[in-house]
Amino acid sequence: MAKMMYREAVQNALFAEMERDENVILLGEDIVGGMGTDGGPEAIGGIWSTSVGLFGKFGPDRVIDTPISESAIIGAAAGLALSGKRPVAELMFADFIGVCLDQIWNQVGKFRYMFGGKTKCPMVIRMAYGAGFNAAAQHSQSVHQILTGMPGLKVVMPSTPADVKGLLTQSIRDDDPVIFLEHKALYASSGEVPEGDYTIPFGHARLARAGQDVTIVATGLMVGFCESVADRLAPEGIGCDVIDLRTTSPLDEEAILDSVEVTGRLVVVDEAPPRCSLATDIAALVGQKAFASLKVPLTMVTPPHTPIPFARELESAYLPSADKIEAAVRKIMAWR
Amino acid sequence: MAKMMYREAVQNALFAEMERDENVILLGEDIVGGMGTDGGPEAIGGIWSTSVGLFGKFGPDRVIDTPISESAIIGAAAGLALSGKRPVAELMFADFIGVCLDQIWNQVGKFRYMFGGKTKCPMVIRMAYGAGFNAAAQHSQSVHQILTGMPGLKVVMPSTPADVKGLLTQSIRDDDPVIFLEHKALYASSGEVPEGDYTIPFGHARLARAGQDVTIVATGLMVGFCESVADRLAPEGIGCDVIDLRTTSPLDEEAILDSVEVTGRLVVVDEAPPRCSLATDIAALVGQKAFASLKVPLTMVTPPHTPIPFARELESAYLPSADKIEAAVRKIMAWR
Amino acid sequence: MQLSREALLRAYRQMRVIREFEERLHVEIMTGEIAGFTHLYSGQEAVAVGVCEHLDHEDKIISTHRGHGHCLAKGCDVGMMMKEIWGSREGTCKGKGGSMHIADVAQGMLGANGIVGAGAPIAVGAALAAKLDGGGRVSIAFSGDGACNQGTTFEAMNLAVVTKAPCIFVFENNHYSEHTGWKYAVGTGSDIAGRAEAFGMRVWRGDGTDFFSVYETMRDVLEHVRGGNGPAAVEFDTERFFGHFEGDPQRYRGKGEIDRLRKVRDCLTKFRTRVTGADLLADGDFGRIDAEVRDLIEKSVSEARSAARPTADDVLSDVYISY
Amino acid sequence: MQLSREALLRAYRQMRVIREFEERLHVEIMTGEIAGFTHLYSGQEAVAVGVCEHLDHEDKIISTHRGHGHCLAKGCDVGMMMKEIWGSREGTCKGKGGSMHIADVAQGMLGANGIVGAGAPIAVGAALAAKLDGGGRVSIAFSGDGACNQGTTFEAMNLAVVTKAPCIFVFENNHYSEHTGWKYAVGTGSDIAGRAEAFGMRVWRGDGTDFFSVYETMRDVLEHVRGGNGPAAVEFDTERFFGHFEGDPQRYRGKGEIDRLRKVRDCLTKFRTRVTGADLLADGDFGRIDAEVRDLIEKSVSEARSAARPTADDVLSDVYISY
Ligand SMILES: Cc1ncc(C[n+]2csc(CCOP(=O)(O)OP(=O)(O)O)c2C)c(N)n1
Ligand SMILES: Cc1ncc(C[n+]2csc(CCOP(=O)(O)OP(=O)(O)O)c2C)c(N)n1
Ligand SMILES: [Mg+2]
Ligand SMILES: [Mg+2]
Repeated sequence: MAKMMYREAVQNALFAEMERDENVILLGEDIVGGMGTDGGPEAIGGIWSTSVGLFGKFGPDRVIDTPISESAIIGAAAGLALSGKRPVAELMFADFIGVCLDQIWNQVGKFRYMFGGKTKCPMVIRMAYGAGFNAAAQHSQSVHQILTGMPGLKVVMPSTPADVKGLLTQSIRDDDPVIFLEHKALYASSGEVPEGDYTIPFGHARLARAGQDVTIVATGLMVGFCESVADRLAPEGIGCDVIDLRTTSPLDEEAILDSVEVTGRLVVVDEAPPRCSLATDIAALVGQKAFASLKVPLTMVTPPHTPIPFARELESAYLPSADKIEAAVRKIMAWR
Repeated sequence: MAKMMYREAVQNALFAEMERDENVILLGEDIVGGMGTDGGPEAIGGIWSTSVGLFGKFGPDRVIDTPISESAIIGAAAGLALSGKRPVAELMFADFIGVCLDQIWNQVGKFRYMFGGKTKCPMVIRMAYGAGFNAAAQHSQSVHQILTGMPGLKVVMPSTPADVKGLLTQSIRDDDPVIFLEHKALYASSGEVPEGDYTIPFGHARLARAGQDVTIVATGLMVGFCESVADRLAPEGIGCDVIDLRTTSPLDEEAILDSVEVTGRLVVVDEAPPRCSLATDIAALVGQKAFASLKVPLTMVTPPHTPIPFARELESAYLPSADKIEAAVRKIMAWR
Repeated sequence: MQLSREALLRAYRQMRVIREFEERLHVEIMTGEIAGFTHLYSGQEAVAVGVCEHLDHEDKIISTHRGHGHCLAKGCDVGMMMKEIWGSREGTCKGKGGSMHIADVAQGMLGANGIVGAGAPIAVGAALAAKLDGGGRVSIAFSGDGACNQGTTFEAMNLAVVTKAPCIFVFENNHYSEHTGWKYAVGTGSDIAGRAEAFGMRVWRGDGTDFFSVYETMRDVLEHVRGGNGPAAVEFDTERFFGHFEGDPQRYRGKGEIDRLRKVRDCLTKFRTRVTGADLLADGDFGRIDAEVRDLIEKSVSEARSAARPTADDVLSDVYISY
Repeated sequence: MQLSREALLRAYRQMRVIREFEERLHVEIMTGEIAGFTHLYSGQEAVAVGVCEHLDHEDKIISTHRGHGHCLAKGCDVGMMMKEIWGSREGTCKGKGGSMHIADVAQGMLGANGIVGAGAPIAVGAALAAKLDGGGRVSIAFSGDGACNQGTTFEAMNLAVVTKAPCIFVFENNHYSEHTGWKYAVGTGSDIAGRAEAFGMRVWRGDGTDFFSVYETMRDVLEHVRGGNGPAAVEFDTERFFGHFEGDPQRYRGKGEIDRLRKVRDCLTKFRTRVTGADLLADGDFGRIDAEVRDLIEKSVSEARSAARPTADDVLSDVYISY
């Protein structure tokens, strides 16, 4: 085990996979930094410092800095993947899927199906998502709900450095296109990461806390909030199963349903806006497939149906928090 | 009352609003047709024939044919709207939001909020959506789930010619940005349309059929399927409330919840893929707010989690149908 | 003209296959048997063939909604393509893609594409792969005079220049994007290549109704690009003999335009005139090929008509490799 | 140089306000009091002011993530902007937008914008509105040397040419997009205007560290565009004195680069030298303005610091006009 930051785990997995397989190619804006400047290349190694040292080690053919043109970046990654490479494209901010969604949605996600299963498109699109930096409406969004809804894509949302390592390694080795969502506010968090080579299979949730009374389902930054709620409530005898989904597509339905069958209570915590979201997805799953076990109404803790505001007070009011989650749990524990 | 086709109702509403308000401006690809050709302008009037005659009547400054560049089209509409006009942009196929989503999502939908409520952006983005033409994975999609999830946008899905007229008129007069989704397979359908000027307010569902046993919620093409299921089941004494949402954002929560309080049974029918969808949205709403009334599991009838296939057999197997809806209703009527 | 007899026969045959394929579809579509939207390539054969005759399966191409010609020229199987268009389970894409999504990645054909402008960025990626692998392979993006206005096409050109990707942007100017004239939609009036040149690459122009013009132009382009000089662009002036899609009333055409084009801008006639004029092939050669191709297409249609249909279960496969 | 004394004083003052605003923010941001990402405009003042001094509130501009300079030059209120950056409820956007989203549509300022390349298409729409209304109004899209590679910018240029929209694309080449040099990212090497020209419009070039160069260039550009000749583009060569965003370690800069730029490429110094050299304004004039501006900024900061904070309820308003 080694203690490292979430962002280091990203770099670590990229480094190891690039060393292991020469077909792994990175591309994105400023993933090198300093191209065409007097300071020279490798000035930054990605604005999240997730590709530091990779250009120096693997050179300009495998670590490709690009102009600002996200459609071209994702398209180029798709072309590389169709040609036998394993590209890892970085979008910098998840909010930028708006300028390249066609390539993600209508191209990459559909090649295999449209072409009758005769090809594969093994590529990873990494992007930083989430609020917490007062970066306002265009640089703080969660987009997993949009991408999870798109058949043909896999969607990964690690919440710990160890999961970053195992899931990113799996993403790169996976033969399907994978969206890899890194939460900005987790980059500087640290944790133990197993040494050496390991992968975490997709579609297997992690039980972050175990309890018998309420099932709490979350991803990314929200997982930590839920864990602290579980820890707060445990002394009172309220037991929370905190399920960290790890991947939203594929989804570990079994973990959720098994838990709700025991608890009879569901709280879904989601950082995305509330409509047509992962929160509604999980709630609907449970309302369809574990209805008979349900003791109380389905419960969602999400931001309101608004864009993300800038000011500190507004952003905190907007985001789910441990307090809001706690209140939701208490409310359903008191139901009827 | 006049009998007209759904597509004629679009043209009719556009014509009337353009005549009424000189600030209404249309733009899009081939909405005129024949620009820069020997055959000359107005060769087509929109590939769905929804702008026939408008160029001739209102001229090139108000009916603007554009190159293939959807981001520029939506952006230009946004700039027109911020400058006091009321643009109506046409995207031709809803699937093309992939190449211009940023303008819809991060610009148009957020101006008012980001700018602290000091401006408005009154514009309509019309697009043809939906399957039924064997147009395969990139020309058949439903996108309301993506856009409904985006705060700042309103989303309208008319199912009849009369609703097209009233809702499109409202959309053009509305001061917020509106996504207006026209189902391809309904363009040639006809129905009675009231004469003259009328609007249908947003957020008010239409009760297409009334019944006491099951609440069926649907939009667009699906509404007709649900109506026929209601008609099939009525003689057996199974009464269906068929709720045509008309707008998915704002959503008429009350109509849905009131109905489920009576029926205790919900079937949501949705043409979009099943994950993070409008179907899950409605199901989650009911599971949260009408839980105590629910007698049976929440039920969704949707396509599978796959892209849309081409061949006739495959597309029919993919799409919800009256038979599948009927089976779903029968299943919950027989539950326990 | 330094082409061997075999090469000439092959080029003619390739163009004739495309023509026959498309003309036959035009007829079949009217019967209502074929589903979906179909965009025919008749009139532009010289471009697809003049380009692809220089390539083998290790070179990549990516196409557009008007993809049949590129697919055939790049070596996709005629019978399987016809079956695909008929929606058969035995088609190139098992009936899941249809006319707009025919692909054969093993042949270096990265797919027809329903989204205008989507191909160019993908071609840049394939070119980057070729560059990594060495060996002088190239990747070619076919685009129309409409697609050349899409932001993705511009981005792709810039990225190719920046990364010195061996990518060739082939613009087929058939003068229409759907129902709109290129003089209106391309801001530079009649100049698509000139705009590409300003992105920082060498450009060429050729007559897209003349196989020899295309073929010879592409020889130079390919020499340049295979030689490691980065991307290039070519504009071929060509003609579309049918409507934008099957069913297009074509009110935007000038009076008698199509008749005139069929008379003076038909690449097959031009080829034949030139080649017989130079005594390289004889009438009998053409007659033989024409008959052979007619049989081939006839056979492909009758087989497509009776080929196995997909079943409901097929909807669910091929979304993921593992899930 | 035909500017009146008043105009010169005003121009200098505008540039000084921007400089002081930004230099002060640079200091304040280090204390951690200000939230979010902030991109400073110091070094480029001559562009914003040299352009906007020709405009009034009926002309429109749209800006970028680096928006403070454009906002100030176009007449946004200094105090309200500072409050916005501080996240106050009394700010330009009630604390909802922050640095990257300051807008004042009534002033013709259509907003800073966090998405690179998003502004250009919107500017085309504003230009179309101006064209409809008659009266020779224009709309201006500010873009950087990075944004000029984004597909949306290219699409906007083509659409403007096709629709003859009175739109001006002002490219501020400060040589960096984030941490990347423009020579790398712009495929045409050092030529942004040349590429714009190939889209079919007239282009100009100017020195973006020299107010007079910008001002005079823009006089010609505006005469052309207000005269109904369609769009135009201008490239101004300029400099960014701070990092891409506040916090940028700037390892990509050459040794001593910023010191050198501050010495030889400072638009304020250049202005002062030229204007005093020509005996148009005296040292006292500058001193007075400098002091006045320092006070103005001081006051705006102290007011921003104590201005009303938004409350949780404010999250919910301003999403829709009616819902
Ligand atoms: C992004 C996108 N916008 C619009 C369309 C609709 N469309 C399909 S083909 C076409 C015209 C393309 O013109 P061109 O590039 O000249 O190709 P051609 O049809 O002449 O082969 C249009 C507008 C589309 N498929 N995708
Ligand atoms: C679509 C999009 N891609 C990337 C970014 C991240 N980003 C913000 S500013 C910037 C560089 C912009 O460079 P330039 O246009 O030269 O403007 P400057 O920063 O020099 O003012 C980048 C890459 C973004 N905000 N939006
Ligand atoms: Mg064309
Ligand atoms: Mg720059």
